[in-house]
Amino acid sequence: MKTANYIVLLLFTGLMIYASLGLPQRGDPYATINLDESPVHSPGAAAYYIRNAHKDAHTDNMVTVILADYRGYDTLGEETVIMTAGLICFMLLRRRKEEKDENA
Amino acid sequence: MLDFFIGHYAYWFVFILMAIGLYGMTVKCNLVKKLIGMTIFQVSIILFFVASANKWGATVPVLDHSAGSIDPTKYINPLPHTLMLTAIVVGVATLGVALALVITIYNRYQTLDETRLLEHMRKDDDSE
Amino acid sequence: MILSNSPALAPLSLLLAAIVIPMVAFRRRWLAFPIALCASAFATGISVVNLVRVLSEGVIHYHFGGWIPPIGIEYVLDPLSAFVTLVVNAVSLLVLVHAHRSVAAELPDRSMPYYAVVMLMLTGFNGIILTGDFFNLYVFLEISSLALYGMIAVGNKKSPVAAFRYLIMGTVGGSFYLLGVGFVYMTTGSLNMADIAKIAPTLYHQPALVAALGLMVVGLGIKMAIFPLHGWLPDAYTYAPSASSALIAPVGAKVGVYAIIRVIFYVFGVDFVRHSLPLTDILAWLGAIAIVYGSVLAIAQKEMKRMLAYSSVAQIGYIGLGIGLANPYGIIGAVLHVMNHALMKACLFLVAGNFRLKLGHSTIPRLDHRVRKRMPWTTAAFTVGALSMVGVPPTVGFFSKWYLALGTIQNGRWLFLAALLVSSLLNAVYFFRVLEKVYMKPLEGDVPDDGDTALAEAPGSMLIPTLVLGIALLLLGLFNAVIVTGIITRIVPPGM
Amino acid sequence: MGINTMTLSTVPLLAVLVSLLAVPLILFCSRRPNLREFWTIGAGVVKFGLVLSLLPGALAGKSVGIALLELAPGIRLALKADPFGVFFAMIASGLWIFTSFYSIGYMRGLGEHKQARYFSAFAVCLSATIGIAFSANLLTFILFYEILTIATYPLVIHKETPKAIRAGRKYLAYTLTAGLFLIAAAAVTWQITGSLDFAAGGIFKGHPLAPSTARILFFLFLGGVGVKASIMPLHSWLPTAMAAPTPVSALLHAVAVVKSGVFGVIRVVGFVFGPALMKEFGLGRILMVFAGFTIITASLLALKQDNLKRRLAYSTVGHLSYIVLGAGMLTSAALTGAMLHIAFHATMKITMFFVAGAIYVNLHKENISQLNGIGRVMPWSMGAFTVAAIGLSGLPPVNGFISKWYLGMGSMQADTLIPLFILVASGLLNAAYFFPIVHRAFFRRPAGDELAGHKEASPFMVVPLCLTATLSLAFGIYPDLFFRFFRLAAGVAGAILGGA
Amino acid sequence: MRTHRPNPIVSLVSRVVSPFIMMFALYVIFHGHYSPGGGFQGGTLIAAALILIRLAEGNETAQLQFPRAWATPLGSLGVLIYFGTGLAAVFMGGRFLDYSVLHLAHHATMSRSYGILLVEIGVGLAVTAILVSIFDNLLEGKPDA
Repeated sequence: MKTANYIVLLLFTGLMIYASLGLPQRGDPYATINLDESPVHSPGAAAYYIRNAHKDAHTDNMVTVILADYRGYDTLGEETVIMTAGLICFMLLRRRKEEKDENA
Repeated sequence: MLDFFIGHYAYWFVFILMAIGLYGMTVKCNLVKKLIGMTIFQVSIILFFVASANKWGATVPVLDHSAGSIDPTKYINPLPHTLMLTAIVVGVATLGVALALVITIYNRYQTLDETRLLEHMRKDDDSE
Repeated sequence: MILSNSPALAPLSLLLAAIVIPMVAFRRRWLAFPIALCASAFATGISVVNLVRVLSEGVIHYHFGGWIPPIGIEYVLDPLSAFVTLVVNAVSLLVLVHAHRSVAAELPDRSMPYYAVVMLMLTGFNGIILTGDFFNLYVFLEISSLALYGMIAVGNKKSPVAAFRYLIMGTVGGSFYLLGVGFVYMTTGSLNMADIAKIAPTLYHQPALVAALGLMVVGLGIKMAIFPLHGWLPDAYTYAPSASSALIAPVGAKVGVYAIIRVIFYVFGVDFVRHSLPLTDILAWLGAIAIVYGSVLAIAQKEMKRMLAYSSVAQIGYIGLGIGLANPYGIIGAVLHVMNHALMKACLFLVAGNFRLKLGHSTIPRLDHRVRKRMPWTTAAFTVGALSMVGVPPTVGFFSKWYLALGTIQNGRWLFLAALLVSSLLNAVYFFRVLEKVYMKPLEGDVPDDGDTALAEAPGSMLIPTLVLGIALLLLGLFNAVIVTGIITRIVPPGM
Repeated sequence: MGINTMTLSTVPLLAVLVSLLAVPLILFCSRRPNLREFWTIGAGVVKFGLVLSLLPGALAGKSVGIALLELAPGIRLALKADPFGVFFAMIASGLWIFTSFYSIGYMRGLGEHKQARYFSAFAVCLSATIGIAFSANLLTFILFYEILTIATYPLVIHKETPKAIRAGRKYLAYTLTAGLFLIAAAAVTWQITGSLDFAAGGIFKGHPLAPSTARILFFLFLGGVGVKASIMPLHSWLPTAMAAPTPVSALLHAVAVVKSGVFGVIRVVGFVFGPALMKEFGLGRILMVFAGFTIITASLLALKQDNLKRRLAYSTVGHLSYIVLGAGMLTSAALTGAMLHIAFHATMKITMFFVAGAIYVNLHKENISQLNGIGRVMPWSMGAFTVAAIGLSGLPPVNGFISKWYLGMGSMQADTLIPLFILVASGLLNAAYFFPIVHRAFFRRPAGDELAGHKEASPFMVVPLCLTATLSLAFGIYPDLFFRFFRLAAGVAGAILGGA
Repeated sequence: MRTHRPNPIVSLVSRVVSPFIMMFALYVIFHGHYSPGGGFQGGTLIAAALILIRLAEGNETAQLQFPRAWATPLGSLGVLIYFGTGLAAVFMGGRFLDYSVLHLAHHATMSRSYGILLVEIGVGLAVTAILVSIFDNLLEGKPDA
């Protein structure tokens, strides 16, 4: 069983490394992700953010702008995630004076 | 060849880290060790994204007014960082829930060893 | 204003409920359920509106913060997403009505956080279905997954272990998906699905993109519980409180199904998949194996919820098979079965819940003819659900099988056809086993009809949803052509 | 003929629904037996009336029907009363009335339990049978076929003894599998032709088929309808299912279920494949081989049964294959004979089952070896039995002779003599396993005085069985008597072959 | 934690340090527009300060500083601030989370900037409260067994 696990893991690593051969040069300013236009001429998001963050939201920190404005909905979702975690811990572990064990 | 290596080795380390994390999650029997593996796994993915954001000769994505006109090549790609902020929080949340579960499990079975847990559960199933 | 924002309103209303419940109901816990119910009902109404709008106006895009993609995040309402949201919300609404009593019975002092978590789960589902952005999908996937772990973990003594194992597998799945998103982003430079759908065809055989596809499908496959990745499902469904299993089983895995359909057929596209990986064939085979495997194991189970869990594995196999066939009939069958299976499983799990409330157990060997005398309507609903699972016309179960069969024949895959047909025999075996017990005197010796054969039917709040689902199984079966021609044929993806 | 070209009429729909509507009434009145039975009988009479009202049109060779909602894109839930359907519907609904009366006597005589469930399931079965008779396309046919399967199950397991439940399991295993075969076959048909509407001359008319495909498809269909038609080796559920109460055996295993099977066979032969195709690929011959084998084997097996109902069951198996044989020969006379045998075998066999049931209720005897001298106690019943026995052995003046005669003529037309020999041989065998019973009944002394003090069974049972017996005789003397069965059958045969 | 012995050094240091941590946290939140930082980072820091007191002073004292009962409602409040900002945009006739229509300032871009600030505050609040509540629950948590 364990050996099978190791083999699977090695296989996985190998495949990932093979896949990574297709990735663009790391740090290349002219890689696809950094261009102003994607191959099909839709605007490249990253470049757009860098250019327009200050113009759009009068905020120097691009990360903040993306986080809270351009992709604000993600951030809301992730607030929700952490709230979920809080509620679940509350639900699982909270101790109440009047609580009695119903299943144990 | 060399610059190809320089351009990709970071990813390879990430993948090795990932394999270590997966090893922890799949092979280890102790639930807490599984969680450690899980954390390593998530962190490796975060590193993967952050590594991809790099640009040679660029600076942090905070606008530098002294630089004058904005040149995208002068700032590293801010998007992966943003995404990873989210991913980090997700990881934290998952870890919190996982720890809550671990505590509950320990309180009920007085063990964190998966094989023994399964034995206990089977016993309960038979007793039912 | 409502109309212009309607695409986003379903998840937002549910989220609002999830936020408000802990604040309002922290002291007055009785408030939690009404709030949740209202939100769910509102979401259902909105999804009806959305469906109507889509069918009349065509695809609708909703840009959050007014940023056009790929700069910002968008919600995409096309027939597929509108249809699936409606199914998810409507079924969940019915189950929620049913859940009130069983929550009060099984989790008396946890109701407040429980309903909040339920709302969060539904938020996650709606978000996953509606979003047009890969990373946003990940976020909502995690919301729903966390909520699921919580809902499972509050069950009986063993449930935390089941939840923990689900958490480990689920996290692997989510992380795989995220890694896939990373590959996609680094090769295409975009996170927007429509955008990627345009870019991907220019990148056949780009190993990174192929890897991305594989990783995403594996990750989502874990959430969908397709055969080799189904390990978490039986324990989770069995040990969870009956309210949770009734809420999760019908729609939980379907969201993964939906995401896989999205990724394979709408983002990467059939051609890309055909050129790069034998992915559809693999899915079809796994589906066929899952059908047989799940049905066989279901026969071996004593506990009804566990039996239903394994039959879920089999039913998800049907859907996987339909997707894997990658022809119009297959897709129609798969999408139709998403709805049908949601209805059937909801009906059957509600029945199990009623048994648990009234008999205190849902163990098959302990059922006998007194059950029918005590709960005639519940058993009737169970009968309809069982016949539908077996695939007897005119129940819904027959028609999804019909389309899937047509799909297999169109591809000339006789083996898959055989798997489909054999599985419905196996279903017959394990459902008629229960029906015999419920409708007939026990074979060994006559049990005297003692006092508890008096009518003791489940309370209305639980009975009505059960019956509604039972009737829906028949009516939607008869009128399925309306759904198929009206909605599902319009979502057959491009390129097939 | 397509659904669109037929004249619209809701009568077929009503004929299907009427007994379905009776179900809630029956369940509702489960506390008041008389009212409950009234609903049953009423539904039966109304249904028969509706079917009769379709007779003239059928005789004129016209079809009426109605297309309801769409089941799947391009496939509607459509009912069409073509002559063949009317023919079958008339037999089923007509005999239902007798059976209802008989069941009342039987169930009350034995004080059976759960009579409400029994009668409602009965009604559903009838609806399904009429639906099968009138279904205009394959999917509708499958729909009612499956409903019939499911609705029969509660009747088979009615006694809820372990034996009955095992029988029920076997029954389900066989029939559900058959349903799956049928579904698969229908799906393939739809893929090839894009249509599932029954049409004289066959659905495949004008769709070239590879011989291998045609044969596979034919065997799929045969597996589907052959189980209910209990063609060997798919027959073994039928004798087991005799664990059911006798009226059930009578109606469902002499009329509704098995006859839906043979009805299906003829539908497949005549309206799905069409005579041309059958001949082209020699499918008819395959059918005849199976049928001939079944006839002989079943008759031989019947010889060694001591349990009366099991012997009747095996003789049923044999006689069903007469019909299949006729369908296989594909000549006008043979088809006419087959049709007639559907009707005539029903009248005769139902008489016999009634008698068996009467004996069981009256004397609690099931085995032939116990029937010594029973004729003196129950002269009417045994007289009727004798009539039926004569008929089933194919001797004049009972109607069995007529159908067999036409089958024989059919085999002449098909210029092969083998079917004829088979028929003659099985006739002898029939005589060999029926007349001993008659002989025991009338000419053997009863052992001891066990029969002393027993009288004829209750009129509820005796009257129906005498009526069916007289019916058999009447048809034997003048087959075209009441309902112009003969003309109808001939017309259908013509239609099937004319379509080729 | 339940058997807590007061230790003067630990308590003194933590009491002295935690206000500064909070101050820095507020800086991180409110200066997030002009330097790396923002709601999460700041919220986490505040949570760290609170948890530090909980560790050093034991629960009883810490409850005076930040009662456990507050945590869940406050967390929801934080999310509600974020959600409300988005919803306000809807009511002002924009898309969800479109701060430019909020008229927080004369200029749309400034309005966005303030909107971002508002959101970040909500994030900070939520993260603080929920991290503390998770800590408390893990610490106190005595499940039903």
